Amino acid sequence: MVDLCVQIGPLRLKNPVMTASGTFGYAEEFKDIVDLNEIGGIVTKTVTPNPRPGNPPRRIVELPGGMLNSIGLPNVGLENFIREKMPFLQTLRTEVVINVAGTTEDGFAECVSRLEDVDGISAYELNFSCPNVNHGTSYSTDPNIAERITAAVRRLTRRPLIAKLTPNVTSISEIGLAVQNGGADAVSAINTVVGMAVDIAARKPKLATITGGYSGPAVKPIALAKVYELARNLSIPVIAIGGIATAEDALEFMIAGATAFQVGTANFYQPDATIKIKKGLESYCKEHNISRVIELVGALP
Amino acid sequence: MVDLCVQIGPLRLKNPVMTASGTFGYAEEFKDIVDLNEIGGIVTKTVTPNPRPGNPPRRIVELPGGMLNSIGLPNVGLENFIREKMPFLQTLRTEVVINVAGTTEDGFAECVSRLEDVDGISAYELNFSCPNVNHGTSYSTDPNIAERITAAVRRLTRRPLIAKLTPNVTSISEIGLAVQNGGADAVSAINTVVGMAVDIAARKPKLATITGGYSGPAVKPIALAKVYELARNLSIPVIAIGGIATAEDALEFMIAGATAFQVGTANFYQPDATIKIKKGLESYCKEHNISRVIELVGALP
Amino acid sequence: MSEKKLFQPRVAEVRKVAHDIYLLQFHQPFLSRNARAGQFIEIKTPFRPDILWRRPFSIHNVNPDDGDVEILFHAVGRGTKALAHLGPGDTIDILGPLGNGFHYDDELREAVLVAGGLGVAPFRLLQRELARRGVPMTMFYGVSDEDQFCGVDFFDAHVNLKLSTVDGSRGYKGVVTDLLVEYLDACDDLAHKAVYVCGPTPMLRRVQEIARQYPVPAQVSLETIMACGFGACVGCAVPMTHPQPGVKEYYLTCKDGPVFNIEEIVING
Amino acid sequence: MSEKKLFQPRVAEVRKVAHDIYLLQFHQPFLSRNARAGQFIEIKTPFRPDILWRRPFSIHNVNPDDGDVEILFHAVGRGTKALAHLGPGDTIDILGPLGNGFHYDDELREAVLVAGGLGVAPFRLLQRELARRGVPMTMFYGVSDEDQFCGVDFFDAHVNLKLSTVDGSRGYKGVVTDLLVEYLDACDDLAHKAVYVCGPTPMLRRVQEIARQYPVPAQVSLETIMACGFGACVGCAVPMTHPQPGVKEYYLTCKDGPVFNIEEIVING
Ligand SMILES: Cc1cc2nc3c(=O)[nH]c(=O)nc-3n(C[C@H](O)[C@H](O)[C@H](O)COP(=O)(O)OP(=O)(O)OC[C@H]3O[C@@H](n4cnc5c(N)ncnc54)[C@H](O)[C@@H]3O)c2cc1C
Ligand SMILES: Cc1cc2nc3c(=O)[nH]c(=O)nc-3n(C[C@H](O)[C@H](O)[C@H](O)COP(=O)(O)OP(=O)(O)OC[C@H]3O[C@@H](n4cnc5c(N)ncnc54)[C@H](O)[C@@H]3O)c2cc1C
Ligand SMILES: Cc1cc2nc3c(=O)[nH]c(=O)nc-3n(C[C@H](O)[C@H](O)[C@H](O)COP(=O)(O)O)c2cc1C
Ligand SMILES: Cc1cc2nc3c(=O)[nH]c(=O)nc-3n(C[C@H](O)[C@H](O)[C@H](O)COP(=O)(O)O)c2cc1C
Ligand code: FES
Ligand code: FES
Repeated sequence: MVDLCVQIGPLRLKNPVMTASGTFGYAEEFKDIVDLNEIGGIVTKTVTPNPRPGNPPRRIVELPGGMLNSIGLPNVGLENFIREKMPFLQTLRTEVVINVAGTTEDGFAECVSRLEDVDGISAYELNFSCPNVNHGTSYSTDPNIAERITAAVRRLTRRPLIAKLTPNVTSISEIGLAVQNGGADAVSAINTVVGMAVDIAARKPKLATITGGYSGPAVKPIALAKVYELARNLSIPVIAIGGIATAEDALEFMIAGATAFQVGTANFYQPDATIKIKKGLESYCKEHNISRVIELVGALP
Repeated sequence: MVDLCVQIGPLRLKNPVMTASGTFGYAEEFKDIVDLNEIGGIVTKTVTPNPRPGNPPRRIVELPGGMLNSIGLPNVGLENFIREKMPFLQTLRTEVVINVAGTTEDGFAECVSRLEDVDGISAYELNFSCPNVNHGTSYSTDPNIAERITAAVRRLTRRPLIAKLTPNVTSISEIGLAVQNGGADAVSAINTVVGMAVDIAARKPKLATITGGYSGPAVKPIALAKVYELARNLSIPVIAIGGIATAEDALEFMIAGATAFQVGTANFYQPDATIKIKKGLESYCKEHNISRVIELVGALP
Repeated sequence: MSEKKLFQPRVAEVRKVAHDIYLLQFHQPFLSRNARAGQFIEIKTPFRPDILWRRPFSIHNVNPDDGDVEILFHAVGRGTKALAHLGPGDTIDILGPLGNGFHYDDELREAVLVAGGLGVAPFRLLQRELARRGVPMTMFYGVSDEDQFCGVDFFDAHVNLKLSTVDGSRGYKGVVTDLLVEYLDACDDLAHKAVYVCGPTPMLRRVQEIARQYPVPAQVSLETIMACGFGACVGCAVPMTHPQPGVKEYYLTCKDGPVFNIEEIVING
Repeated sequence: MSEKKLFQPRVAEVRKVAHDIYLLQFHQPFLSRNARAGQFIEIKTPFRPDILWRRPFSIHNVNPDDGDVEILFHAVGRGTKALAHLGPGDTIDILGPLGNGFHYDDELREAVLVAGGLGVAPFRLLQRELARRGVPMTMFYGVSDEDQFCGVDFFDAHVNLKLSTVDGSRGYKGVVTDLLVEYLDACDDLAHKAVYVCGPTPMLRRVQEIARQYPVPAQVSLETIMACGFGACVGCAVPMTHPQPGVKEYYLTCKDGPVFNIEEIVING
């Protein structure tokens, strides 16, 4: 038996396989297809204090090896989320991570403060990669704002806190160190990479919002470099995200320094990807006589 | 007849098809395969003041839709370049752009100053995306250093000056505006995206330098977003680079705002890609009744 | 509604049935028993790791007795052209049944089916479900050129069928919505009638106008780009005619649809 | 050396000749006339847009009379497995001839060929070129298991051939370099002899030691990862035994090689 347990700060996962926010709905969409309790941790789609309708179509573009999205964080808002989505999540026997964002700096704290009253939440993930706040300074790219938000939320909760980082910055470890200072228990990276596609027949952008977020296998090399950089420079655990579709992909990230990982875009086209990856991870460990999966973490020579 | 002429500041190209530095050698490598004079402009592999042996192998990794490289700017050094490589380049009836870099801030000026004595050079491209200088502050990511270097070179030459930008920054237009201020006639973007790959059997990085530069079709969406951002924010022309392998790719970039473009990784696996793209561009224009290719530039509604 | 599942059936047959149009048949008893008209499946293109997303296709026909399922598809792009090359024994990876399917008013007395081009795909199963309810059907089926018609003999035998072609090569020369207007004009009474429509966007827009004008209830089976097909990506948004601004402004085609009351959605593009 | 060109010949045949080993034949008169032993071609894998780089293969054999060219390859990965599935009439996109090829000393009196596994690929043409020069050949050819031998009858008819297998299933039981040592030991005089070697890295390292020890000149046909095959990517660097530190420390396998004097390069990995 391989021990797949990993520890993300105070959060213990039965295995390192998590789902990436916004790619697994509120888990219920997948219940017919996968045994949700087999997954190490489920991260829900970003919830914001107020409902958001999301962006106008066209919201998604398929590319070779990846996709673009500009979904725009549609969600029913915090109160409806608690009422409509939490009851199902509370039935799960796995760790449930609620991903939150504010459209203002205070929005993060607002969400977490309200969710403190709600049971069945194992951790929070702060989505530091959405629309701009503070007159154009974005909290995804400014280490000071990121640290301030993290610290504000930290004061409100003893639950584990994961800060989700954008790759669209000069130095991801600068932001990582800032949220570590702010009290984050872990970082997760990467969110989507800014990208664009043009319809040459219509001579206009394919997405209604012109640019969007690039994800899927094509971003894996970029994510690996970012995860490696974070793992080297931070003292808190790193949760890898970006193009993970197979156990081999996941192994690359663990070897590069990730303690756990999230499966994103792959859920759309391979809805049982999480389970397949978990099995593949187990087989690799068996074949290589690795009794505890954490032995792999950061195994670069 | 379609007019394929484009103007990059003071530099007139007979067509917008250029080659990307480091992917077309010193042109001679391609002379058996393509009629070099049919190409709009040839950018040579980066030359540095002194010879460089380059990085130890393994230097390249193939990925789905792209590749990683950590070549390390091997070159024979400025004097040998002038002696060994320039004579062939001087025989060409197309625009020859010499790409230069310094391993110190002064290295750029040193190259350009010496090359001013050499005939047959249509423009310089400053490669702002290589190893670190100034105790870790990199001139590829610091707008002040980029502006200073550009201004120093500008004082030395009346030849057109192209600043080649890295995508690995929070704001590429901030760097773009800096080099525009420094006197650049155009910017070219993108250089490679930082990436990594792990060998899960050996549990070590595939590249000897651990991380490297990601290029090829997979980076096209990223390059498109950067080129669009530059074209919107700068007043000097933008030369697009990144994953261009077909005329359709090139058209996406021109519609997004590029005045010309460079073909990189595609030269390796499709050595006549430049010529095919030129022909495809011509056909598209004919089909769509476009008499001058520049009508396409920035044609987003 | 039935649970969606992943299946890996083998292809029984891929048969060319019209110009660039293919019928793909496979054996999948669960789907064949549980799929309803207007629902769809998502197929992962085999042998093409470079094609990321599954592709959505309406359930064209099922045979619950022998467990067979059919989809009818137009080879338009990379995925569908690759599907056209599959042969007996190739394994396909499918997800379904997905979406809501058509609904039927208990009071329904006559159904008017309007199909444009490959929009005919869900109508074979729709015909079966309406027939089971004893609802008489009139069907208008239009294409550009007669070599694009599929299943005309079948429909002719089971419904009151009128064909149209843009080039006049068969049936009425013109667009199929002209036939619908003519028909509705000739009806004394539109009560307990309903229109079912599937086809290209301009046609849907026209049917929306017509349905408002008469008025007559109409259900549309809509197509949008889809990354997942089951509500996970939130990419298949379609604007609501009556949004709650700032709160809820879009339906999801894959989950709230693909069948909508035509007055509820904004048909763009 | 001859110009390199792009060609799009049709496959004449892909034939399985040993365990996982295939012979691919096509008609290309220019290549067949101009390619020299040790040179190679780069093939773009057809039908696989997801495989970016061309794949390098030694010229195995040419027939200048009828214009045919052959490569011998091991189906090890995505590209080579796809090539194994090609059939007559499929078009391949190739670039060549590339690289320097073997060289021959005018004084050469005997050639000793050492092939490990698929390292035998360039030796068919090498045999022809040496035979044309009237140079007698001894060849040591080793594989792991006898089902990996290719062209043994041909070589047996034309050179003094000694086989070895690691599992002892045919010929000497052990590694092929043992045969080389035994042979060199038995020679009175190594003047005007030369070793030609191609095979897996550990074998090359051993031959390098042996060549130093006796000493005997040896040429190695080297394989490295290649993105282009013609000097454009500078990715196929191989360390020089005698570098100019900080100036020139590497050769390019595709341009300076793939054939090197074995004492000039550092054999790693
Ligand atoms: C619910 C639903 C049911 C459908 N049922 C059928 C059916 O029964 N038979 C049939 O032939 N087709 C049907 N379609 C359309 C079918 O999914 C597309 O034709 C297919 O995805 C195109 O894939 P491709 O790889 O061949 O084309 P691509 O190479 O991906 O693109 C070719 C063209 O098809 C368009 N396209 C791509 N995806 C879609 C999509 N999801 N919907 C509409 N257009 C698209 C592209 O914009 C492009 O113009 C249905 C679509 C939906 C959403
Ligand atoms: C000059 C030269 C001549 C060659 N001649 C022959 C020949 O005649 N017959 C033959 O079967 N093979 C030959 N090779 C090796 C052949 O090119 C590789 O086996 C092939 O590229 C693997 O492609 P793939 O897509 O099947 O494997 P991949 O899926 O790309 O990789 C499978 C394995 O092959 C290794 N590999 C990939 N590329 C190369 C490469 N360029 N060289 C060595 N290993 C590689 C990978 O590291 C990996 O371990 C030659 C290589 C070179 C450089
Ligand atoms: C359609 C889509 C919607 C997403 N929505 C969210 C979201 O609501 N919140 C968030 O933090 N990340 C969101 N992401 C980002 C993913 O969680 C993930 O960070 C990114 O897609 C990279 O991983 P991947 O390549 O595995 O998809 C979304 C990604 C996609 C593709
Ligand atoms: C192998 C390789 C070597 C390169 N060498 C250089 C170089 O010497 N100087 C430079 O400015 N850019 C260099 N580049 C970057 C390319 O010029 C180009 O900016 C980048 O590859 C993106 O374009 P592409 O996706 O078309 O390859 C190199 C790229 C590759 C792949
Ligand atoms: S297609 Fe993904 S939510 Fe509808
Ligand atoms: S393979 Fe590109 S330089 Fe040798």
